[in-house]
Amino acid sequence: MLDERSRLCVHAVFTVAGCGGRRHGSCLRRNADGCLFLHSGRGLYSTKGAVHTVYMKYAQIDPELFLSTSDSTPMYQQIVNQITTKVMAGDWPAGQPLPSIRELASASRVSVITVKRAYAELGQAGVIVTRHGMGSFVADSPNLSDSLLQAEFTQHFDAMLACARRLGLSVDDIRQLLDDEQAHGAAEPTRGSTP
Amino acid sequence: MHDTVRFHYMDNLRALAMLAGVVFHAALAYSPLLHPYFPTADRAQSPAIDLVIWWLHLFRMPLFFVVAGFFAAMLLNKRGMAGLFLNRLRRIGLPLVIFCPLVIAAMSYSTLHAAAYVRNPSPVLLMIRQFSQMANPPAPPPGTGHLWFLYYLLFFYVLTWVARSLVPGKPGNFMRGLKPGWQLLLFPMLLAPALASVSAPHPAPESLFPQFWAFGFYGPFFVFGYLLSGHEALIDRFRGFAPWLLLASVALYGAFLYLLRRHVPTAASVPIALIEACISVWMTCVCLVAGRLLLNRSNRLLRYLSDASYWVYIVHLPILFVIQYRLMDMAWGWGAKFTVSVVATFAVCLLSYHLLVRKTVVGRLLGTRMPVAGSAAGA
Amino acid sequence: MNRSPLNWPVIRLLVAKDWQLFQQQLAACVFGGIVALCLIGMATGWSFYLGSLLLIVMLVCTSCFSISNSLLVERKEHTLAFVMSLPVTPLDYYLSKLIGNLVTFLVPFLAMLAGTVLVILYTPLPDGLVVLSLLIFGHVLLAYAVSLSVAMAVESEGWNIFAMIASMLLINPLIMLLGQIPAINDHVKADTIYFAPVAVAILLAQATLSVVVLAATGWVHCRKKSFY
Amino acid sequence: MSTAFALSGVTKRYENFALRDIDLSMPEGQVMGLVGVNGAGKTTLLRILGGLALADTGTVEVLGHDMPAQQVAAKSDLGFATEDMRLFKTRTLRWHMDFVRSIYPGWDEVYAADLLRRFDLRAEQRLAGFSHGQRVKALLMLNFARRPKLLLLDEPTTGLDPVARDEVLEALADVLRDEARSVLFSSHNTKDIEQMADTITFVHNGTLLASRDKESFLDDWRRVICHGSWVPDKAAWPEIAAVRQNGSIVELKVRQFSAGLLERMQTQGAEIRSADPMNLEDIFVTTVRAGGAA
Repeated sequence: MLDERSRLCVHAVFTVAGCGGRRHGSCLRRNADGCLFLHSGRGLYSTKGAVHTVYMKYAQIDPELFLSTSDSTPMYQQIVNQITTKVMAGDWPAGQPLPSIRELASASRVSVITVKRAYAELGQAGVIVTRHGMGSFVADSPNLSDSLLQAEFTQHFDAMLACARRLGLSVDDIRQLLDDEQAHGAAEPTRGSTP
Repeated sequence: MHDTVRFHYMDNLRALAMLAGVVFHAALAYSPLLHPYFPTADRAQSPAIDLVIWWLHLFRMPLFFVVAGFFAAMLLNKRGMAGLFLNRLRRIGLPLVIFCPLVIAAMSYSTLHAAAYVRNPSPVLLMIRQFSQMANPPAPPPGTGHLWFLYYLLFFYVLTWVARSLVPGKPGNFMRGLKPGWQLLLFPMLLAPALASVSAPHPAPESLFPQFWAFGFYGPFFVFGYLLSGHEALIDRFRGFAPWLLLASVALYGAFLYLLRRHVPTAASVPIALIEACISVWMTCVCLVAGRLLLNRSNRLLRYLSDASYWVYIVHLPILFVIQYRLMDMAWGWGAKFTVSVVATFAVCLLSYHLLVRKTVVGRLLGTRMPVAGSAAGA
Repeated sequence: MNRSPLNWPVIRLLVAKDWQLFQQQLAACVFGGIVALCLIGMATGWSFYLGSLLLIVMLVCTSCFSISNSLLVERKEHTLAFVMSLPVTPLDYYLSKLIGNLVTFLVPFLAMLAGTVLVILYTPLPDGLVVLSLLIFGHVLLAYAVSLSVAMAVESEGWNIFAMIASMLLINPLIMLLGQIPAINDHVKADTIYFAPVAVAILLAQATLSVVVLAATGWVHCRKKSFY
Repeated sequence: MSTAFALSGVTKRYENFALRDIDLSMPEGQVMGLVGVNGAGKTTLLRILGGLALADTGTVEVLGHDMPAQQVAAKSDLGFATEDMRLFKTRTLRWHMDFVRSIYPGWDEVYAADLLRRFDLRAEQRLAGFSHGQRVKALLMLNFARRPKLLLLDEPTTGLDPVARDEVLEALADVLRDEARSVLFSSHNTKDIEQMADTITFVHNGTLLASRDKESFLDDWRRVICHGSWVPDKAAWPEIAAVRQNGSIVELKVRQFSAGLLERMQTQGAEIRSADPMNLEDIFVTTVRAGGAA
């Protein structure tokens, strides 16, 4: 099954996991195979061959997210945002197995329950799917990034409308602003000052 | 156990020191110097004896304590403090407790018997005879007899632990680091106060209460041996000095004998103590150098003798007493008496070793081979 | 209250730990003891008295240091909480302290007792002294048991020091009291050992009291409500 | 799922302080944070769980073992560190490591060496020379390296410099990987607890004010700013824990937030300006001030 390139890839994955900081190190020392299973959704890929197929398709995920305690955004929301960003950016392709809840919690130093909640939200939003007993995966929808962008656009659009209402702008005023934006062209896209 | 194999010379030196003790004790009976103090002192005497034995006396036991310190450090390294204590209690403490009363009882029995029946008694026997005619004869104070060295060894092991617990840093490295010339000069200075506080030649510290001077004199030799362990190359540094040390010791011994004649036997004068200290240190070093050069080997005879030496030394004195009490009434010359007593004592001791000890529980108690080397034999 | 069996391996480790912590002071005391023996062995009047005094000081030092090191310091330095967080019951802890302290006390105590008796029997000293010596040693044992118990049961350092000093100092009134009892005093200078019924009774009382005090301490200790 | 510990009806009286009627339990695999002011009873609670103090009444079960009857079994799987616990001054850290290793078979020497490096500790140094932070880290290292099933930590990050605090939290996060291991830790640094804990327990004056899972806790509380002259009557609005008013601005701290609540407030004439989540410290202070259950 494994061609030469995949072998190299698998080797690289091991190497990455081996030198990817002391957190992974301590895990690997205990049981190198166990570490692989953690990353690839435990229980499902019980044979080594299957593990290899996973790695042939998906790169190793670094489970550490960059979270901040001084950010006023709730922790779970930060996780949701970052994972969404990763999926939108294509860092994590569709079907990619996610780190287990504990793995991500430990690496990012947040509580398990926070990650659970974030995964639940992500599941509801359709960003990830959770299969019972297998772990979570990036949702297998072909245009996931688009739908996420769509959702983000809707959110901003609604916020803009709400703001406009409070300013007392009419629909025509908004239309006018859009036309102005168009007229100035793409040269100065971030003019952004509201009257 | 390759490392223990290399220390045959230490084993052999120890055996030599022990066996020389038999000769030394036998010779005491014919020493004019010790005539008033030794129970088996004979009518036949020779100043030639004094000339030799006090020379031997100055470094025989120091050499023994160097070897003891050497093996103590080795054992400590190998088995730790608890291991050292356990092993030494079994090999030194138990034999002391068992044999000391037996040996002393045998000696006092034969001495009382001799006091009653010998026709040419020594001054000591005469005194005992007088005492025994008193209504309430004073009991002799309890002591350790010629096994005092076992008693002191036990103290030295305890003090080894004390020093390791209390002394910070590594003063041993400092002492090892000194130039050999300085070592040979400073070491005797260390011993002089202890020797100056006792009579010369120094007596055996037989009392149950330990003696300061014995710690001050034998202790440094034990420490010397302790520091040698693992640093045997230090001995080689003395090699070039050895012939000169031997010559100087002989010369100093002449001075020693000269001073001794005018000596009042309460405490040695400082010059005598210094001379004694120099001779004992230098001759011990000569013995170590010679032992490492000549005796670092083993064959069946050497091993047998080294195995037997512990037992021979423990039991030799009562046997020697019995023989010499018999000889007191013979009309032989000192040479014949001395030779017969030595040969007969060795014969009885070795025979008893072969028949009663070597392959019995007693042998196991004493260690068929002496302690550390025993593990080498086992390997 | 304690249904779990005694945890001997840990008790052994705790004793070994106390021993290691105590080792330096014990080594100093042993050294002092050997010096004292040498002084006695010099066989002159002043050195004999100095030596015997030093020997007794060393015995008292050993016992006080041992108690202080294993109990008082542990409480004062808050290492007790660390020890009690190990898998031990209060009874295990009590036993480890009892065993450790008794060993460090009883070994030199018995050695000195034996030495004293030997010296009395083998020297011109009147053998009748043996009884008086035994009574005095009995008092030292009792004083030690009381000090140990107070150290275990009472948390105040002041009381502990008081118990150690007071119980040892009571040796003087005891000697005076014994001097007032004809059945004991009359035989002190005799050359035969005579155990008067009073003497035997006092000895028995000392031994029993020591054991009772230690046992009661164990009982109290196991009913304590906090260990830190 | 089995419980890491369970307290029921636990009371412990001291001269000037009493822990009253504590009912608290924690499922295995969780991290629980104890929040309380100094003297609230956090340390006493931890000591009771650690077997260092006996409860006057009530039952205590730790890792399935009855305390104090089966304390040896419980303590074998327990890591315990309180703020006032000290190690032996005259000994080196190496000595302590050997001592702990000889008692606990689960000691992991490799992990211990790893922790030594991460905590920047020197094994051959005597404890007497350790700073407060080093001492705390040493104690935590001795506990972590034997991988206990339940860690009871009293103020593990108090008095540590920011870097050391970070290292300790990182080591604590290691524990999360194993779903059979639990942590109960107290801190008055609510940030640590907010970040790491699954469950949060408020202790005040010897009683439990609240003990709930963190997410729903944080979810339920909101700081609502409204505009208008309406000021709620606390009796009629049990969801509101605190009210402050300055002119036309009213600040409400709500303990049971819901969309319905906002609607009801709007019907009272309040113009809602914002409804933001609160941080744990704010929630705790409000709870204590309100003097009631959260």
